[in-house]
Amino acid sequence: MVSAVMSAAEPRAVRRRAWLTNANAWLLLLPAVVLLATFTHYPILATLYHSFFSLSRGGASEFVGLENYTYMLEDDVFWQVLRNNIVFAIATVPTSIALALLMAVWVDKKMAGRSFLRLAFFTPTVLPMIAVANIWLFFYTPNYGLLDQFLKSLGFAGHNWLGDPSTVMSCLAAMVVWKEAGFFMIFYLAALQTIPPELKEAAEVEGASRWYFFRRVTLPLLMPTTLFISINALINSFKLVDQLVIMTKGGPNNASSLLLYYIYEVAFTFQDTAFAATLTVTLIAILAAVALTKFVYLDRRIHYQ
Amino acid sequence: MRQQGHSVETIAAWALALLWLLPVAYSLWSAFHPSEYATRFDLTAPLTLDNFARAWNQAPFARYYLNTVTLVTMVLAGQLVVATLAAYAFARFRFFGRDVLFALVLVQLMIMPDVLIVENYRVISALSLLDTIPAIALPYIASAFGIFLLRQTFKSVPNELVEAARVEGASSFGVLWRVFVPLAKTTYIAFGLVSVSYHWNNFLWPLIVTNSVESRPLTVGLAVFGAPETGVDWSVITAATVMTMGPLLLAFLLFQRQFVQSFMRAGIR
Amino acid sequence: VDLTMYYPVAVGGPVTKVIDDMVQRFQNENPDIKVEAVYAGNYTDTMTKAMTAMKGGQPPQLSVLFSTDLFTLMDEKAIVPIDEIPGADKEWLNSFYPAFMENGRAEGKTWSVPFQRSTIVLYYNKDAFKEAGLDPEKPPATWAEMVEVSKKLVKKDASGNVTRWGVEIPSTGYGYWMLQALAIQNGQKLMNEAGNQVSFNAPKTVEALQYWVDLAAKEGVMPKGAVEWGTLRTDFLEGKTAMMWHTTGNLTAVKEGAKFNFGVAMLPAKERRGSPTGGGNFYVFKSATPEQQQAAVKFIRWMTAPERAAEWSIKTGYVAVTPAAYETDVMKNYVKEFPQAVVARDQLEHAVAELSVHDNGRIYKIVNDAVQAAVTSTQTPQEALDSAQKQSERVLSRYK
Amino acid sequence: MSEIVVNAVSKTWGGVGGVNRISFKADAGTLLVLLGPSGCGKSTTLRLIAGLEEVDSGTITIGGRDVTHLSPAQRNISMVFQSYALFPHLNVAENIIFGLRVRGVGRAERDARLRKVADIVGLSHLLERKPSQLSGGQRQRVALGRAIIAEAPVCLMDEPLSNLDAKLRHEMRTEIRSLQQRLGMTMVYVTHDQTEAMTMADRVILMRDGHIEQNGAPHELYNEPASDFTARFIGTPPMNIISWEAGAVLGIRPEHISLVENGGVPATVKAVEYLGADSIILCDVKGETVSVRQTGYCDLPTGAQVALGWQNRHIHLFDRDSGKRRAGSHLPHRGFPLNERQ
Amino acid sequence: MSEIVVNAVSKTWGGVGGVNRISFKADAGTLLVLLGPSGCGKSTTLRLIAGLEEVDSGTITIGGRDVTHLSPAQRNISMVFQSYALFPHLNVAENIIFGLRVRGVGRAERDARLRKVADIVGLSHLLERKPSQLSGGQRQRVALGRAIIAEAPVCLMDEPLSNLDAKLRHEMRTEIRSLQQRLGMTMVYVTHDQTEAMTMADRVILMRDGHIEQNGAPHELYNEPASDFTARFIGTPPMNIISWEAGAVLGIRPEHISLVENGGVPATVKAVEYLGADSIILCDVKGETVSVRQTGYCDLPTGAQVALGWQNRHIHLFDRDSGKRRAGSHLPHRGFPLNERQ
Ligand SMILES: Nc1ncnc2c1ncn2[C@@H]1O[C@H](COP(=O)(O)OP(=O)(O)OP(=O)(O)O)[C@@H](O)[C@H]1O
Ligand SMILES: Nc1ncnc2c1ncn2[C@@H]1O[C@H](COP(=O)(O)OP(=O)(O)OP(=O)(O)O)[C@@H](O)[C@H]1O
Ligand SMILES: [Mg+2]
Ligand SMILES: [Mg+2]
Repeated sequence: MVSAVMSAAEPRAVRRRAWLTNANAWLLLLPAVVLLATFTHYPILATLYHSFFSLSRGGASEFVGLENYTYMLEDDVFWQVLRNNIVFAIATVPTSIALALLMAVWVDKKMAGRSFLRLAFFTPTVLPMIAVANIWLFFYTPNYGLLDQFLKSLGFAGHNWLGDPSTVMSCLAAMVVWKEAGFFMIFYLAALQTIPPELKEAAEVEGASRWYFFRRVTLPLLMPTTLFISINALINSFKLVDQLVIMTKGGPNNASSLLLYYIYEVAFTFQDTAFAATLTVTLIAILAAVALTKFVYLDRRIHYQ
Repeated sequence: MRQQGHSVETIAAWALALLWLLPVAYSLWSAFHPSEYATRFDLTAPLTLDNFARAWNQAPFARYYLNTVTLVTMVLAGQLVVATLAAYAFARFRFFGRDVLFALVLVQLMIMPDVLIVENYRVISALSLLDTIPAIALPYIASAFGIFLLRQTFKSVPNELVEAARVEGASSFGVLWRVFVPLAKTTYIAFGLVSVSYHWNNFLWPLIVTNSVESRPLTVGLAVFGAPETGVDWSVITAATVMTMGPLLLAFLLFQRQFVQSFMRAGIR
Repeated sequence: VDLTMYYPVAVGGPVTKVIDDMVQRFQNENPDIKVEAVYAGNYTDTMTKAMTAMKGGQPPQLSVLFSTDLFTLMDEKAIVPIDEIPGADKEWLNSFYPAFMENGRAEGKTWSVPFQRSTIVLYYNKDAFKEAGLDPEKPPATWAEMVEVSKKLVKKDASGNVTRWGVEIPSTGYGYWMLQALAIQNGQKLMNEAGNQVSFNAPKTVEALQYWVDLAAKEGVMPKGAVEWGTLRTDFLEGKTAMMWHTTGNLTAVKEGAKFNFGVAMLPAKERRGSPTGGGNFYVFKSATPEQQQAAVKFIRWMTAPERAAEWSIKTGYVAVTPAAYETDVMKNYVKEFPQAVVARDQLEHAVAELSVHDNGRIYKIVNDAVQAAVTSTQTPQEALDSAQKQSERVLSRYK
Repeated sequence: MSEIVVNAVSKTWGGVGGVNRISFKADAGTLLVLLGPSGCGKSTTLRLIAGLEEVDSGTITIGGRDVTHLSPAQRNISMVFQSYALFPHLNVAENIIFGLRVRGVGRAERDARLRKVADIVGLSHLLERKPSQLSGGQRQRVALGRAIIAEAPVCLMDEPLSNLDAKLRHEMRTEIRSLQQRLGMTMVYVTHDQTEAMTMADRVILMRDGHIEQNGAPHELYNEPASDFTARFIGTPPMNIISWEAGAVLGIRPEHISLVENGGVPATVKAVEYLGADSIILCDVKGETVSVRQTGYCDLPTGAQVALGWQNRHIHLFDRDSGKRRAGSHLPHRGFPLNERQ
Repeated sequence: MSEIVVNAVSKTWGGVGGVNRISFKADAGTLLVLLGPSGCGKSTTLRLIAGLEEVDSGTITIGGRDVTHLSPAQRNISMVFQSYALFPHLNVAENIIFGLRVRGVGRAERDARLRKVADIVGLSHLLERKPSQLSGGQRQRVALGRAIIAEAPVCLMDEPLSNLDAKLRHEMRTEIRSLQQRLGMTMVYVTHDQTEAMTMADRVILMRDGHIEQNGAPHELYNEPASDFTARFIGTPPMNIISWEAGAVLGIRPEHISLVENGGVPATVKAVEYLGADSIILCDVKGETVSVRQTGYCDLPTGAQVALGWQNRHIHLFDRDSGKRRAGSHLPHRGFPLNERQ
């Protein structure tokens, strides 16, 4: 009865309006949809597709099933590069986050020269990685590089920082931390400023020390920000390879190579796009896993609040 | 007691800040001094612009600048238009397939064009755009980040403002143009800054799709120029490096307050 | 006719300026041909660019690429044999040093023409020799001598840190090249004619690598870890090492930069003297129109004519590619006042074709990785080369 | 000319919320208040009139014209929102002329009308300011200005004063009322504040759960509440509702109860709230709380025993179940109800 | 035991704002209200007592102990903030016991006290909730719970009710007042709402521009305002202040004026506000607006001519310049002031 009334009372005008809304929305979205489809969705699917083919030098392609994947699993370089990337992520993500937090806390306070500090911490993030790599390359140059000169002035021996597989990763990680920490600081700073000052005062009245407050109130309240930054930093660590082109070319002996750089090499230097597609599928899978974790976790967080 | 803790922290903060500035300071030092001072520090060292002159003459930096500026402008303009329209649709329309479509947009947040170099290269080459500036720009024009950010901002615009504008007679597009766009100014600025610095600094993709001086942006030009094989001298390389990052660095120094604040206010989270 | 040419730079000095200048002059003489010379990075980068551009449908018409990329380019069906293009006659092709032509021939055809060719030479700091009480006119001639001399050249400061190394052999970028030199000297060829068979883990190759590794690990005359190709010249010029192995292409840059007396010598011998040739050849791309191909040949002929070859050699240090170049007056005068300039050419008689196989880029990477694994003591030479052999065979199996 | 007729209008969201077949009429040139607790459908009703929501069924006419399916822009109305909906990026002048600009009114006319309106709302000296630089009252005036510059015969207001402090609220309601009368607008005004409704309205519509509980002049609602709901909603402190004989409750307003010397209902003082002009004495009468308003300061201590008295004509009777007013109320037949129950 | 004495305390920021040599005393177990318009220094005073700001000069003692330079934690006080300052990531129970945990009170005792306090503030069933899942009143209760669990003898509150709606505010103020009395706390309570002050306080301190305007019991402030400022600040509608003979103004409350048949001051009705129990008649008397409160409905039309009368004992006289109450006020010597001026 009610529904009969409703449908009768839902005149053409209403339906026409709904149709118009749809058409309008899709028109507005058209440019974005076309571009995204062309440069994100189609390439993802094409990557998957191409990973099942082998592309011979001459240009003929042939379906090979999982052969590329078997080849990948047997490829020592792939495993090394994957391991490197994980090490790189572990070395850069927590450190830059911790530093960013420290910086943000400092800069948030009424400290002498606050805006200078903020400037100093943030500056590296606006510089091109290529430029940064050039500068740091010089730092690490054996013998007359800045680092060696400094060590020598203290009486230590010089070291071939980028030429030694045991130090090259740390060197690159240090540089990346330097470059990224200031960027994350901004997010922490923004989050810190949303914490009402009364919380601090309430805690003070209750007798909480500064450290207690930081640990029990500030840190938990910054959790969403920390999560956001971690995800970003993690993704970054999988797509930041510019420095390798300048500094090490992935060497020595792939000790500093990362997955995306390897993909670049395979695809463009070795011209083996099928294998590159296979590697890319792995990278996409990793990023998708990160994304999924994020959404699952974020969803839960939304329920908290 | 409390005071002392503060001053220890202040010193630590300053030490870290100076350490953070060291690489930049060093590059300026070596760029502005003759090459024999590249590794020796001496306050009496003479200042010189010679390194810049040499770098400028050894590679077509003027052209690189032009390319980078064109690129950055093209990307930003495209992104703003595309993201504004898309964000408006997402924020204000209920239409068939909205949530699925939005999820598809978010995919790009995680899997950025930077990762899809191989297939994107094929696409660009299929479009016969290789070695052009649009080729560098195109994959980034639809920015999921921009759409997401603007959608958030648009959603935070009070419904009342929209309704007020409608009562006053504004059309759908009028509402976008007169209400949403001006209100999202901070977001536009923040996004603009991120975008400009990202694309000014972007490297791998331009390296892949450009071959010639006519399309190479600064970063690629610098990498080609400063490749260690050529053994160009450090001072000249740092001069070129300083030239590459100079405009951005300068802009940042001049506008750092706005830069940082618009970042924070846009609530990029 | 418009031509695009990619070329690499792997050595110091204002090489791009030299090329631009020569191209300009060519255009002045041939107003109907326009050449756009694009500097595309090092050899690998340039090859990458050329291949990528070709796949993208916009290949250059000619390029300077590794002479050794021949098989890869043939597999890709990217190039045409030069001798099939009108304008490239036998006489001209025979005017080059045969050693340089080796890499350019396959399947009975000549596919490329040498341009910036080199061998590896030993640069040494005469002043350091004197300081160490060595005869500056007697560079080491054998492996054993090199170790011996190096040991004397090593200098340490008060706290025992080395301030000058005896010798440095670069292990990044072109590690395979250096390894090949050592292997040749040890009497071992690294590949077959067909470019589908390699012998990386042959005992003599392993021995060669072991010698290299020992220079750092056992003898302590070379720094540990990877030695950077790009910065090695600077090290030498800064006096951080008394000797280096490097391409002769760097000669002019070293000459310009050295504030001390230096000498150039052939590489020392084990079983024999020897160095692989190296460097780049001109290739003409298949996709070019017949007019473009002919114009390209015209350009190549102009670039390799004796006067230009001499000029090129003087301005960079690369070996002039034809004997005729050394008969020009400029060259004669130059050699008279700078005799180091002919060492690399003289070494040609001991020279061997550079390692050239199918899928060259990948094989180079595999060998480079093995070299780096060994010099950084990640693996023993045997392990490293075994693995390199295994990987290479896997890659090359497609080409048998 | 510009009367508003709402006829059997319904609007729900999937069957919940909204309003259900409501009908009423706002006479031209009068101020009609929609009053009711939160969620009763006041805003929905107003937005239906404005065209910001689409009706499910029913019709709406403004000045005799059926506007049921027209867009807001076509209805020739103006509207003031709860938070004023000022455009933060525009200054006062630009805010006021926003609609004129959208509709392409010429510059000269725009300026002339702006000057006049700015004068009316007293903002002539603030035209350059941004909304963020204005006080609450000034913002409210800008919103008013924007509403009246359109010269629309109908003005709709959704709780326009709820963001202001008490003092300002008091001033502004006088101002709005006099403006409405001066310009002869038909105004529909939404509020949940009964004081506002009582002081401003020509007619009050009290809503509850999507329907109209009572529709009448303010004193009608106060003096003859149609239900115990109305009785409790109108008046501060609210009417005391005391359970009485089976099936009915009895209502009596605090101001109609007095402390009597002899006779009366015995009660215990629970608390006294001193308000300056009056005091409210909260008394306990057999477990039910009865508030009594007394003029001036009252220093009865908590726990004091008092006796309460009132006149029969002040008594209201409501049905216990339906809450409806008992016909021929004012309790005729029994003298002193509470007394008798004892 | 826990009386608070503030003695000649000053606090400014670079010479502006803050408070200037204020002194007062809050007796143990009483509720003292700091009342005043925005920016007068109420919060500053409270924060000085709490130790959240450092005094420039003067001393503060709590329960006889000089706390002037102690940290907030050492002062043994509890505090409720305007925005409640609940920790959003902690649930209700954790919020309430935050202080106990900081001070390392053992688990068993913590739980016992939590149970008791949760009972008192009526939150026992919500202990697991996060603040964001609570209504405004419930949040307010959590803040109260956190303040009382400390069992500090002194509780400070800064406008704790200003974020609540009118009805809830009314309930909460009764609740807070009874809690304060039950637990025997000394409470200092900041508000700018005079109704809140009047209904809750044992003693009200009215502040203005950083100094104390008047300090007294609520009915003292109402009946004997020390200045025209106090007179206007206390009471709704506020006292009518009419210019009188040279050097003085005359104040009379709306509820003390009546419409008289003959004699009286002639006036013109400008508007009538009907409030149900009363009506406020706004009259124009020689260009000044005088409001008159009348019981019940008043249907005088705008423009009607009426005559106003009052009794002399209800008249207040203030100095025009200083605003101070004239000594021996209540206007002795002249019969009917306004009349006489005609
Ligand atoms: N867009 C909507 N979608 C779903 N339900 C809605 C919507 N708008 C209003 N409602 C529901 O309709 C009912 C009436 O809402 P309305 O906003 O008209 O109330 P109101 O009387 O204005 O209340 P308040 O005084 O709180 O503003 C409420 O139950 C509300 O939840
Ligand atoms: N931290 C501060 N720095 C500078 N001035 C301040 C500071 N805190 C308060 N003031 C100034 O001191 C004066 C009193 O402020 P206070 O907060 O005590 O007012 P208030 O009576 O609580 O007002 P409100 O009712 O608006 O809360 C104001 O003029 C204010 O601007
Ligand atoms: Mg509403
Ligand atoms: Mg305050």
